[in-house]
Amino acid sequence: MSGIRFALREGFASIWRRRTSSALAMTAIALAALVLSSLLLVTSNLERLLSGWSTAAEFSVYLVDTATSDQRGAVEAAVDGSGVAARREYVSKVDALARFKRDNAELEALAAALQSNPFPASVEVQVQSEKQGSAEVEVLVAVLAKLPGVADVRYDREWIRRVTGGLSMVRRLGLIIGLVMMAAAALTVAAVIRLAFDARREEIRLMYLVGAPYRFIRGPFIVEGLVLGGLGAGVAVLVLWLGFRAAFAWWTPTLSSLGALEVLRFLPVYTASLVVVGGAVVGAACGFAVSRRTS
Amino acid sequence: MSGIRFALREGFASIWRRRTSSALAMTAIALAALVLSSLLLVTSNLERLLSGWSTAAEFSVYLVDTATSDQRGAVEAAVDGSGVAARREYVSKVDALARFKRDNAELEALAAALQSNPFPASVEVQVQSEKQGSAEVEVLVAVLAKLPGVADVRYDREWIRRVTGGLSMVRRLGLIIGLVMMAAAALTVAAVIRLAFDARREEIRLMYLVGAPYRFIRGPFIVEGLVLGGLGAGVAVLVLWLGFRAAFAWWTPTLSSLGALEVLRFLPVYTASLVVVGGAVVGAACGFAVSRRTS
Amino acid sequence: MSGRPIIDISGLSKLYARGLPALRELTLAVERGEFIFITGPSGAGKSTLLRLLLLQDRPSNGRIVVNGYDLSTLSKAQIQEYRRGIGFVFQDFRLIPAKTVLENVCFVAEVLGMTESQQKRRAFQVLKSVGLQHRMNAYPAELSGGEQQRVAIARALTSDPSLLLADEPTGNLDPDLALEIMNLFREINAGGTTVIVATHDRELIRLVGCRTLMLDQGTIVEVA
Amino acid sequence: MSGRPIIDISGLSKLYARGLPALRELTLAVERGEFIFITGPSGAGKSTLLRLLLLQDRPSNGRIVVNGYDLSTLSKAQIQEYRRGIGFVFQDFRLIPAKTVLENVCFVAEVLGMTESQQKRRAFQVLKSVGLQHRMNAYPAELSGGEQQRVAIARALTSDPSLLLADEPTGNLDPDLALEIMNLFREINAGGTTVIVATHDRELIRLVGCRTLMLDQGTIVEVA
Ligand SMILES: Nc1ncnc2c1ncn2[C@@H]1O[C@H](COP(=O)(O)OP(=O)(O)OP(=O)(O)O)[C@@H](O)[C@H]1O
Ligand SMILES: Nc1ncnc2c1ncn2[C@@H]1O[C@H](COP(=O)(O)OP(=O)(O)OP(=O)(O)O)[C@@H](O)[C@H]1O
Ligand SMILES: [Mg+2]
Ligand SMILES: [Mg+2]
Repeated sequence: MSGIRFALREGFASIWRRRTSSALAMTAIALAALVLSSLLLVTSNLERLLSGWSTAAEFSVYLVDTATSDQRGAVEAAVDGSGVAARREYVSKVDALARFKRDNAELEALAAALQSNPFPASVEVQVQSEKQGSAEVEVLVAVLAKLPGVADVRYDREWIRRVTGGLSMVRRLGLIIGLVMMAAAALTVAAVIRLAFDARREEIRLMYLVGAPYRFIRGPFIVEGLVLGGLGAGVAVLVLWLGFRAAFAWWTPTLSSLGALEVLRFLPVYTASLVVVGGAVVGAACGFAVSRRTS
Repeated sequence: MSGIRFALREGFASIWRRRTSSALAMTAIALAALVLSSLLLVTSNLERLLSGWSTAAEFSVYLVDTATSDQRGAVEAAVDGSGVAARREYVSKVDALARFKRDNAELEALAAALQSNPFPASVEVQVQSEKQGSAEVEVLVAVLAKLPGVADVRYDREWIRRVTGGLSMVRRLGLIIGLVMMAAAALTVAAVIRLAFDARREEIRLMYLVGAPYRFIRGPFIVEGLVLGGLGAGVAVLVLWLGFRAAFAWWTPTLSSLGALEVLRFLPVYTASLVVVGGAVVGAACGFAVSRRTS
Repeated sequence: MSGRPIIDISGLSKLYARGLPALRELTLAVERGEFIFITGPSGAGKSTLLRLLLLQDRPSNGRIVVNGYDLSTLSKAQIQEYRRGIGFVFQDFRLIPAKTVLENVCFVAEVLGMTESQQKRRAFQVLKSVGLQHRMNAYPAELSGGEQQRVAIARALTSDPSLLLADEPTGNLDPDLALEIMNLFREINAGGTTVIVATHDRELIRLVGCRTLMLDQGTIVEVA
Repeated sequence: MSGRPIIDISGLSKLYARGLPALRELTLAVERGEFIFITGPSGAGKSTLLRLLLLQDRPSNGRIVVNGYDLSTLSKAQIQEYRRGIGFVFQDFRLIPAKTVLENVCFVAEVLGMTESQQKRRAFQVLKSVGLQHRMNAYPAELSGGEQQRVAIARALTSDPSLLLADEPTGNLDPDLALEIMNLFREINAGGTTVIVATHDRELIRLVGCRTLMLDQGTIVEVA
């Protein structure tokens, strides 16, 4: 009990006594944490953005002009029963023509020249993002192609391949860089705290020699490391949040035109706290390590 | 002269003598430099990628079916004379039909049913990336629309707006974050070198008291800061390069499917050297600063 | 003076990595409540002997028994406890530069579990006994050499130790002050504390007049 | 002894931020080639006086003229040059812990512009004169208190200074060794070097028998 009070008092007193050194250490730690947390912020948002794009992955089941509504019902039932569809929509021949006219305005002449409607009706299926590129989808497509009344099934494999490939790359890269950065940030925190304590080896040695119990010697250093690490990481998260808000306010038009306005989000509270707690833990561990017997 | 020899010898000896401390300092510096240089790498590549996309920004000048080849020549001359086009291509009616068939395979029936070719001929113009969205382009489009034989001029304003918006955002964000990171990295280097030297204030004080000339006192510290800073930054660039090569080898298929394989490039030698020299300069400045009179 | 000795040293040797042995086959018994001087030329091994008694270093050979405990068998926590029972004046003072004189002394009192007011009272008391109560709030760097040495002495007395080891405690004091400090040590000794003082000051030894061990090149060459 | 004094101090006062004045209106002239002891109780101002002579600190008042130069008028570069002409033994040694004994001494020789072989020769010579040539490659932490003090003395002699200031240079030495060191100082003094030694050791002063200034509370109370 008295050990804890002592550690807190001495730890804070020592931070204050050596405030320049403490401030320098905290700044360096904050920068390491800032880098780590911005990385987390960027990858998490990039992932969300990409997975938003990839929900565009869909395929169309074209029906023959003679398809009955039972046959169409069977197609829709097959889609619903497969469990891979996020959404499906029936596009009639009339809708298809209207869409063609809208998308190809330069072909007015052509459209006007049409005597009959050459566009087939279709059922458009949007694949759930987590099922994209999976074997289940391939099976469904194969099944649908064989159903009566179905002329053809097409989906843009290329698009799916690109987006899912990009997504998994972002995920893997994010994971790797994230781990490297986490190790790097921890190492920086450790290095800085170790350097900040280097000048005090004599002091630690003396504390051992006057018979101070271990908790008296190590406690203040643990507190000091904890505070420096936690405060540094906290400052980093705060700065990142301010930067995020500022960027948001600044680039609202651009972001909204990119369709990113609703997707971009700050780090969840859980992750942010993890960064702060991580800083504190690494700091405390360093404080513990530097205060071990030195003679 | 003897001052420089002394500084070099003492600086290196001191780094070696305190190798743990030096290694820690160098590690922390390397991390700061690594972060800065990865940021440079990412933004420069992202910019190149985006500006690659934005060269897709183009418009089409549709010709009436009765346009003469003189009229077509006038259009092409206007395009060439404007100085905003990166490339232009004539697409004949036949080409246009072929392209329609290729892009809309599901409309085979429709294409086959056509008695005459309803697609107009056109001149497709690709706008130079740095002119995109500029007033010059708008003027050219207005001029072209009024030329005899021209039916219509269309270009995808939306796409241009998005890409150029995204590009300028990346540039501005990159600049701001880059400056912040540069300051941060410099601050970290300074903090770390200052902390690494903190334990040696007594030594500096003594050197002054035995009457050592300034160049004897400050020289070794400048060398030490220079070496630690430069080496740290050098290690960072090396690590980044290795990581870049590894990522490249790993994700070749994904990258190529994203069309990024030819666009991605490592930092130019100039920038990489700038990072290393910057680290060395900041380190030397810190060594200079910490060795000033301390009593 | 009778019964089991408080310190029982037998066959004690200390060899450092380079150089000659600092202590050679030293054997010595100190009775509870004794006052002993250790003297001898520079480099004779006085500090080494005291350092080994504080467990600041380990013997290369031989045994040190204090209060019936063999020092080599103590656990880490026991070593700290053992040290709390010792007052040690370091030859190079070893004050904490970032703490004031008062804080340097209070720290030891706090380690012993005293309350804050007890700490202050005790610190003031010992600082007064070495004549430094008026410099309480100064930092070590703001003190003269002799003043720093007296703070180191005050700190060693704070815990009211049962064993006081002082390594050249008067090297920076004028003769009058040195004698005063020795009288202080005698007083403490009269209270039952065993005192061992390493010193070069023959005049001081003569004035105090106690059992004196003369070390040379790591062995006891004379007992007076 | 005649002509202009090498050191001419007049009305010298030093007040630290807190506490009483360390020096009060001190006036003193030292002839070229003199050997002077400064003595006085702990905290009398001996170290302060020597520190002011090294320009380690600035006077609050008064003037110090050395070799005809008013110390307060020297530029930064001149101060360093002036210091190179002084040998100083610090009361707390101030050895560089990361350098060996030899390197600690060579460093000073190098600052004077000696070549590497000259440095080594000179360093060996001064270390031998204090009896430490066999500990040349040890680090300060591996030396006894007296050995460290002797390295500090050796370092001060390296530059063959025209003015030698020694602050309590024998506090950690046994009387025989202390006398040996004083004889070394006398020898150097005979070569023309002005020597000022601050010490508490009355016995030593008696044996050497020189002009002695007694300081107390910042003023000269006695000249013998
Ligand atoms: N850490 C060490 N490494 C190597 N040798 C050492 C170490 N510490 C002490 N020595 C050597 O051991 C010998 C005895 O040293 P010690 O400090 O015990 O002497 P001392 O009697 O206290 O001398 P002094 O009166 O000068 O303080 C000396 O020769 C010293 O150089
Ligand atoms: N930096 C400082 N700040 C405040 N007071 C100081 C400082 N340095 C010295 N003093 C005070 O000035 C007075 C004279 O100190 P000085 O070191 O000159 O004494 P001294 O004669 O050398 O004593 P000793 O024999 O103990 O070494 C002392 O009372 C001391 O506490
Ligand atoms: Mg000793
Ligand atoms: Mg003094």
